[in-house]
Amino acid sequence: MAKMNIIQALNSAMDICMDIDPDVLVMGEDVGYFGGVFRCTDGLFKKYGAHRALDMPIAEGGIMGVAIGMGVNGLRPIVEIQFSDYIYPAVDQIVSELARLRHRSGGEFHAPIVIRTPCGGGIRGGQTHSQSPEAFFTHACGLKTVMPSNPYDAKGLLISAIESNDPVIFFEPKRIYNGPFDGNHEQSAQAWTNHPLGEVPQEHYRVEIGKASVLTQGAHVTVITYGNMVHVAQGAINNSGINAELIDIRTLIPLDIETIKKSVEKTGRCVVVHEATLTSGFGAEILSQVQEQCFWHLKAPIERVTGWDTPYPHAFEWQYFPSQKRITDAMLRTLESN
Amino acid sequence: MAKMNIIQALNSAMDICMDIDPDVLVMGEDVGYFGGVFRCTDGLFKKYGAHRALDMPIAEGGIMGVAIGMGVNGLRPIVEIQFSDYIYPAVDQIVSELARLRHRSGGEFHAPIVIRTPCGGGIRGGQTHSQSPEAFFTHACGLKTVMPSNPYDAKGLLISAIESNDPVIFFEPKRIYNGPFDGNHEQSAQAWTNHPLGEVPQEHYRVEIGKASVLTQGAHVTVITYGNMVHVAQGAINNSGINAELIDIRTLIPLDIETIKKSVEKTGRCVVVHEATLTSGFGAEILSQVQEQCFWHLKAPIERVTGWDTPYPHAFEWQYFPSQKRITDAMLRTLESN
Amino acid sequence: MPIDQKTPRREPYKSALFVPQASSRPDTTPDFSHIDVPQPKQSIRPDPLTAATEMSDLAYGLVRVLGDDHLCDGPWVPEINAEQLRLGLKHMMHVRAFDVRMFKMQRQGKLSFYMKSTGEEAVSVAQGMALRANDMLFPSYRQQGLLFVREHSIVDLMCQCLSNAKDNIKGRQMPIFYSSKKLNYFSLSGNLATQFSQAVGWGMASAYKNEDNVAVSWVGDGTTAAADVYHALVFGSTYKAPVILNVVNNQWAISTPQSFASTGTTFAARSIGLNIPGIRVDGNDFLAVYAVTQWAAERARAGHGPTFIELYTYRTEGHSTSDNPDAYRGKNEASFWPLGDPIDRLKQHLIATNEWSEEQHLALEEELTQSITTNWKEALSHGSLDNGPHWPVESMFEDVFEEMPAHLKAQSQRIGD
Amino acid sequence: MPIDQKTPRREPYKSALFVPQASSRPDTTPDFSHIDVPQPKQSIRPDPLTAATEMSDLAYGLVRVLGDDHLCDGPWVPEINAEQLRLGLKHMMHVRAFDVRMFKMQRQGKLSFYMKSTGEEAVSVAQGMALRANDMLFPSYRQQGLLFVREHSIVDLMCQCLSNAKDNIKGRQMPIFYSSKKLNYFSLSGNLATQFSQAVGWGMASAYKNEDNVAVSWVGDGTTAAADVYHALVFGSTYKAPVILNVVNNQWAISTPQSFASTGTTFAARSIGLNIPGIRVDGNDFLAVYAVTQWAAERARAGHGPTFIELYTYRTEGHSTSDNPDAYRGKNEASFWPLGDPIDRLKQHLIATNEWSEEQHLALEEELTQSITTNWKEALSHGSLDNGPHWPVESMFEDVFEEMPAHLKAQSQRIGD
Ligand SMILES: Cc1ncc(C[n+]2csc(CCOP(=O)(O)OP(=O)(O)O)c2C)c(N)n1
Ligand SMILES: Cc1ncc(C[n+]2csc(CCOP(=O)(O)OP(=O)(O)O)c2C)c(N)n1
Ligand SMILES: [Mg+2]
Ligand SMILES: [Mg+2]
Repeated sequence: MAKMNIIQALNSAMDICMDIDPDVLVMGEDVGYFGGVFRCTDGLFKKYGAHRALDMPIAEGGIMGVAIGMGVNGLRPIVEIQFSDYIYPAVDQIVSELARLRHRSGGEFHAPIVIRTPCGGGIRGGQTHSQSPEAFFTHACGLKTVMPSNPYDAKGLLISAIESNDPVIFFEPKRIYNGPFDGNHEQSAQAWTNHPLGEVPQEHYRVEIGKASVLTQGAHVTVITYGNMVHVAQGAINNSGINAELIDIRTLIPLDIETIKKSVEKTGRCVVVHEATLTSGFGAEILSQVQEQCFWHLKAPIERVTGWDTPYPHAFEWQYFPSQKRITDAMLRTLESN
Repeated sequence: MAKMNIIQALNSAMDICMDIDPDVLVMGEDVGYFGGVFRCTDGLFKKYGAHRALDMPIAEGGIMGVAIGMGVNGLRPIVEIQFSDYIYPAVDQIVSELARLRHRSGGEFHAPIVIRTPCGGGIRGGQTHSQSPEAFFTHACGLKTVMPSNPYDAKGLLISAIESNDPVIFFEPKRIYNGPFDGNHEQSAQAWTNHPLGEVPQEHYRVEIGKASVLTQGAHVTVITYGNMVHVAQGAINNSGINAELIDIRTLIPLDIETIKKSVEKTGRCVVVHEATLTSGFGAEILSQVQEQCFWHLKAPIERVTGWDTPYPHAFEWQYFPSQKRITDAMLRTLESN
Repeated sequence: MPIDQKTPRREPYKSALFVPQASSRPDTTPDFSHIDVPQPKQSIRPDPLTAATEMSDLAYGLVRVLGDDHLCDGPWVPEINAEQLRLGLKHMMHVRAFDVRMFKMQRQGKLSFYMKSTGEEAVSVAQGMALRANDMLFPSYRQQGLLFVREHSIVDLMCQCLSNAKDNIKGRQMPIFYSSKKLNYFSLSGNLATQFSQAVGWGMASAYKNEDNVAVSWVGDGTTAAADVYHALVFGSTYKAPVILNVVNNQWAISTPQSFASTGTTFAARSIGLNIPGIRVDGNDFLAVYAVTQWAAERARAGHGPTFIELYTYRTEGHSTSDNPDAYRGKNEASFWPLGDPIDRLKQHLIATNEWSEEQHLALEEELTQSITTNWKEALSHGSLDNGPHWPVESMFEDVFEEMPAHLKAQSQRIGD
Repeated sequence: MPIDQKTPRREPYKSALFVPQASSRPDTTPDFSHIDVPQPKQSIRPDPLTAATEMSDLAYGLVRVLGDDHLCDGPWVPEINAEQLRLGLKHMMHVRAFDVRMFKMQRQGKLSFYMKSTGEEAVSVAQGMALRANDMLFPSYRQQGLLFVREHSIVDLMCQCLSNAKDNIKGRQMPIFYSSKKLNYFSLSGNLATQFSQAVGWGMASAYKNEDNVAVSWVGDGTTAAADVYHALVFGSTYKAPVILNVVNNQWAISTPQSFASTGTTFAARSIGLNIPGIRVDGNDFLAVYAVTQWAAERARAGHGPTFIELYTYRTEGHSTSDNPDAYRGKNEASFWPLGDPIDRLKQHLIATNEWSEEQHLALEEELTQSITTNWKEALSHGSLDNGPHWPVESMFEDVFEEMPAHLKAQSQRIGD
């Protein structure tokens, strides 16, 4: 066991897989010599060389295209897209090619690629360093979609992703790279060192893709979320004293609806939280499945607490970033109605 | 009044706007001399010249980039993306630039562009000529998103779109270009000539963007859909004799939730239908809003009838394309439960 | 400002925008006289390891081997014997016979779609023969000849086109979207150009694993405008990937002439500025195509990176079965094409060198047509799109992921609904 | 195959992949000796209407006007008087003083972010001065000098950086993402390269409307790999759009050297194959930059289409306030840069021609620093990101659409929740 933040946990996962398997390499903008603008690939260049910690030209579409070709030729590229705000030039290669290759070729070809990309706000990054585009990819069949909320899951999930023969898009909530953040931005930053999930085994282990985790047991309302918002929701639950059950889905595709179902059937109330914009966000899919599967158990309308339907506004970060108050109010609304 | 199919109706809309306003031009792959692979711009090259019915290189990303520049310089480009399956290379320019320009510049700049693109299946086009990617764009704030289901709406909505100072993505269900299609593919193809909404005024008129239309009044269940599926749902309602209310939303963004709400509050039951894949499709957003706004009126779970979560399979087109039977079964399920 | 009936009609602008022209339209007579066709002697052949910057002339010339006398000449004459040439001729004739038959079958409603490569057969056949079996092919939809060179089962090609129970891609894609892992022929995509940068990645992996396999990809003239073509050039050159990047300039996209992509110069020239040799070759000259491809493969295997080849040819028929070329180009524009037909030119060469005869040619033509007919009957016996048998319908949910997740299992049980 | 602890560790490959090198890293000594710096006399200046194919040498040369003696020489000496040159000098010094101050303010926590253009000031100032007020600018984030040339209010620039109540873009974007419709300066985007093809569209519209305004855009060396750079070249050349497409080669992206984008040749060469003149110019030579830009503008206005200009310069400081260059390049690599500093070189030229003196220079420096200080005080008085005042919070829902639709109105009422 060691104390790790999410950056170190991800780095450890890549290091372990690269050490075992020469087919694994990391590539992207500034990931090589420099070790990534968020330092996630730090040290891999020194240890594995310029060929396996591969700096690349600034063309996300090109990076994805060559990654697919490498995957088809037996490699397991871990591609870093520097900010998920810059993933759009690669959308054609991801959606039209990577996601569909196995299906369209009748199973003959596939490309086992992991796309790592920092997402989310709370870092004063303005509209092009704060986006949460995960929902786009959940609508394109063929991509496993993952977003961890702590160092332990980050390492275990990334190892599972690297070992998966399916393409995995791995979102990293950058606001919590160095420590959990409960939305209270006036408070001084926390470190992972004091957090139980900052305890990370040094060796190889997996966290299964497709399994949610119940972080807090509760009886009156189920709060379903992922990424940054796990900690904001936890804060809201702690500070409101509401008897809520908190579920970190960890994986969007495939979604662990069974765990969600069990909880909502118990509580009869549900609040879905994410940072991404409301309309057609992944919250809509979660809400829909809960409604379809738990309708007869629902005692109140399912609520969504999300970012607003605007680009991420630099000056109004804390009015945009879903707050504990908004989550608490939503929980209370579901509890009031009968 | 004249009999028009959707192709002629769209052509008439563009012709009228080009005639009035020299800032309006059509551009895209094969739209000029040839008049478009679906003939929607037929005759405009002859009438307005090569400069205003502008053939373009095969680079959807480039087409969108130059269209935005033209829009910023005062023009109103109507861009045709030959198949919506090929819109992905343009996603960065659409989502990062077109959708956000007005907001990010504090209102200083905008680009009044219409993106016309044929979508949907039922034409034996396989996975790259049959997609319905509309949901992707509803998650990107700043794009009006439209999909007509008949010639009258097609012309009126396209004129409204061309006149709008906001960017509009205009999806054209290609299966019904030449006639309504109720999903019964063994039947010989219908023409628009015998359809009331194939009656189209020759002159300028608008259909407002953001208003749904109630096509059939009904008391027991509300069916909400758009595009191709309007006719399949109509067929299911007619053939099942279920007392259903059919709503064609026509516009996805902004969504006319008021009309939907009124209906579901009356019927207490709801089925959402679209051709696109299920997970994170626009059906999830519609379902979510209905659940949020009409929860206390719901007598049964809202159902979704959609394409499956797979690429569009050439050999299994009619098992993929939502059928009248699937819609009828869903209506019946909602009616059974109490 | 929003327009309105009330808005007064505004006068059109006197546009000063330059818009490219077509080689011909239905109301004009085709004219290719501006194309100058050099003699084989005029081409130069640098050593394959020459620096790209020292051979930019090749991008503006036209490499040819077969002269007007149908004999070989010039520095590019490849080492290939008569037997191989006869095999090449046979493959080209086979492809053409196959195309003719499949096109007819589509017209008779047996296939949902088809695309011919008529007039361009030398591209895929000569290039395919110049490569090794381990070289990975990332083709567009018009290089079916490659599959004939690699001896793909003809019946199986037909079964793919029929989406029947024997279709190796399980009815997932339209006709001609072949895939053959066994023959190192990459799964075709309907999205233009995507394979070009993928080929570069495949080549990078080959170098990374220290293997000497080359990746080869093809796009058409129109497709050169696509982003992935640039990505392939930038990444291919940056990492000196062992790839051959081909542009099949058959003069037309669908209705759009090459002038909307060529920017008024050759396509081969496009790679010069990226430090990649660009070579323009007579795409209907089997021997020239073969020679240039060998040259590029040698360069790639030696670690000197990509070669960009413009294959100068002509699309004699419609873009696809959905297309009618007479609606946008001069009638029989093909007959004005100055570089002839690849099959006829190789045939004349073999006859001129006493390696072939009209009789043999007719006999072979007949034999191939026969075999295609037999193949077709067999293929049909495995089913068709309209009448089946197909793969089991549940199979549509397979291969979305390696293992079917719960939500897809659930959906597959609801197909019947 | 999935990996596992149990999986035996497999030996790494002996990779044969080529990977580009950097000009220097912290553990090596910078070495730019391979850069040959021609004398002004050696450059040639073709007529601006010359065909692109006839001047490819320009892409491999380096246009210079200022000699080692600080005097003008060669065919590119522009018509510009001493007064304009002093103005250019002042603008460059003003930009540098502004950058220094803003950088400090970010370090003191007053700004969330900042980017300097130190060492590259000649690019935006000389080019800005060579253009007309109606020419539309599509810059990257490192051409703030353009706004000084067009006399943008300094206080307002600071207010944008502070996201305060006076920020003309309403606090919507990070510092330096300026927008000025009034000054024909296009709204900056955080997404690299997107403005390049937009500029081409703007220019096409200018030609379509038969106006003679030119669109001008800039990207960095690293950004040249992006698809939109290719789109700009393809569409710009196809329609002969009146645009000037600039690549500011300051040798570095973030930590990635230009060698990962240049493919071992010049950036200017990239346009040749697309039939667009490519010109490489000494980006730290104010007069050369001015002359080349005038040349390109004349060509564009004459309807001869785009010019692609590589401005050869050096990024002396970090990429942004988030960056520490010492972590990836040799210490003081800047001091090894052979083309000097643009401000110093223009200053020396003016002194050598008796149009300027050290005293005047110091006085101007002092005056500019003073004025910046005054401006900053005023800007702060309008508020800051941390302490406000900002625009009203509801304003974040405006400008998503021209008119706020119902769902956004509803959301704006729930902010308080
Ligand atoms: C990204 C994308 N855009 C558009 C299309 C539609 N399309 C299919 S083929 C074609 C023309 C291609 O012409 P060219 O590259 O010259 O190839 P050729 O058909 O002549 O071999 C077009 C526009 C597509 N398949 N993919
Ligand atoms: C599409 C996209 N990818 C990545 C980034 C992150 N990024 C911002 S600046 C930069 C480096 C650009 O280098 P260069 O083009 O040389 O410009 P310079 O900063 O040197 O002026 C990168 C990778 C981005 N902003 N947009
Ligand atoms: Mg072509
Ligand atoms: Mg740079």
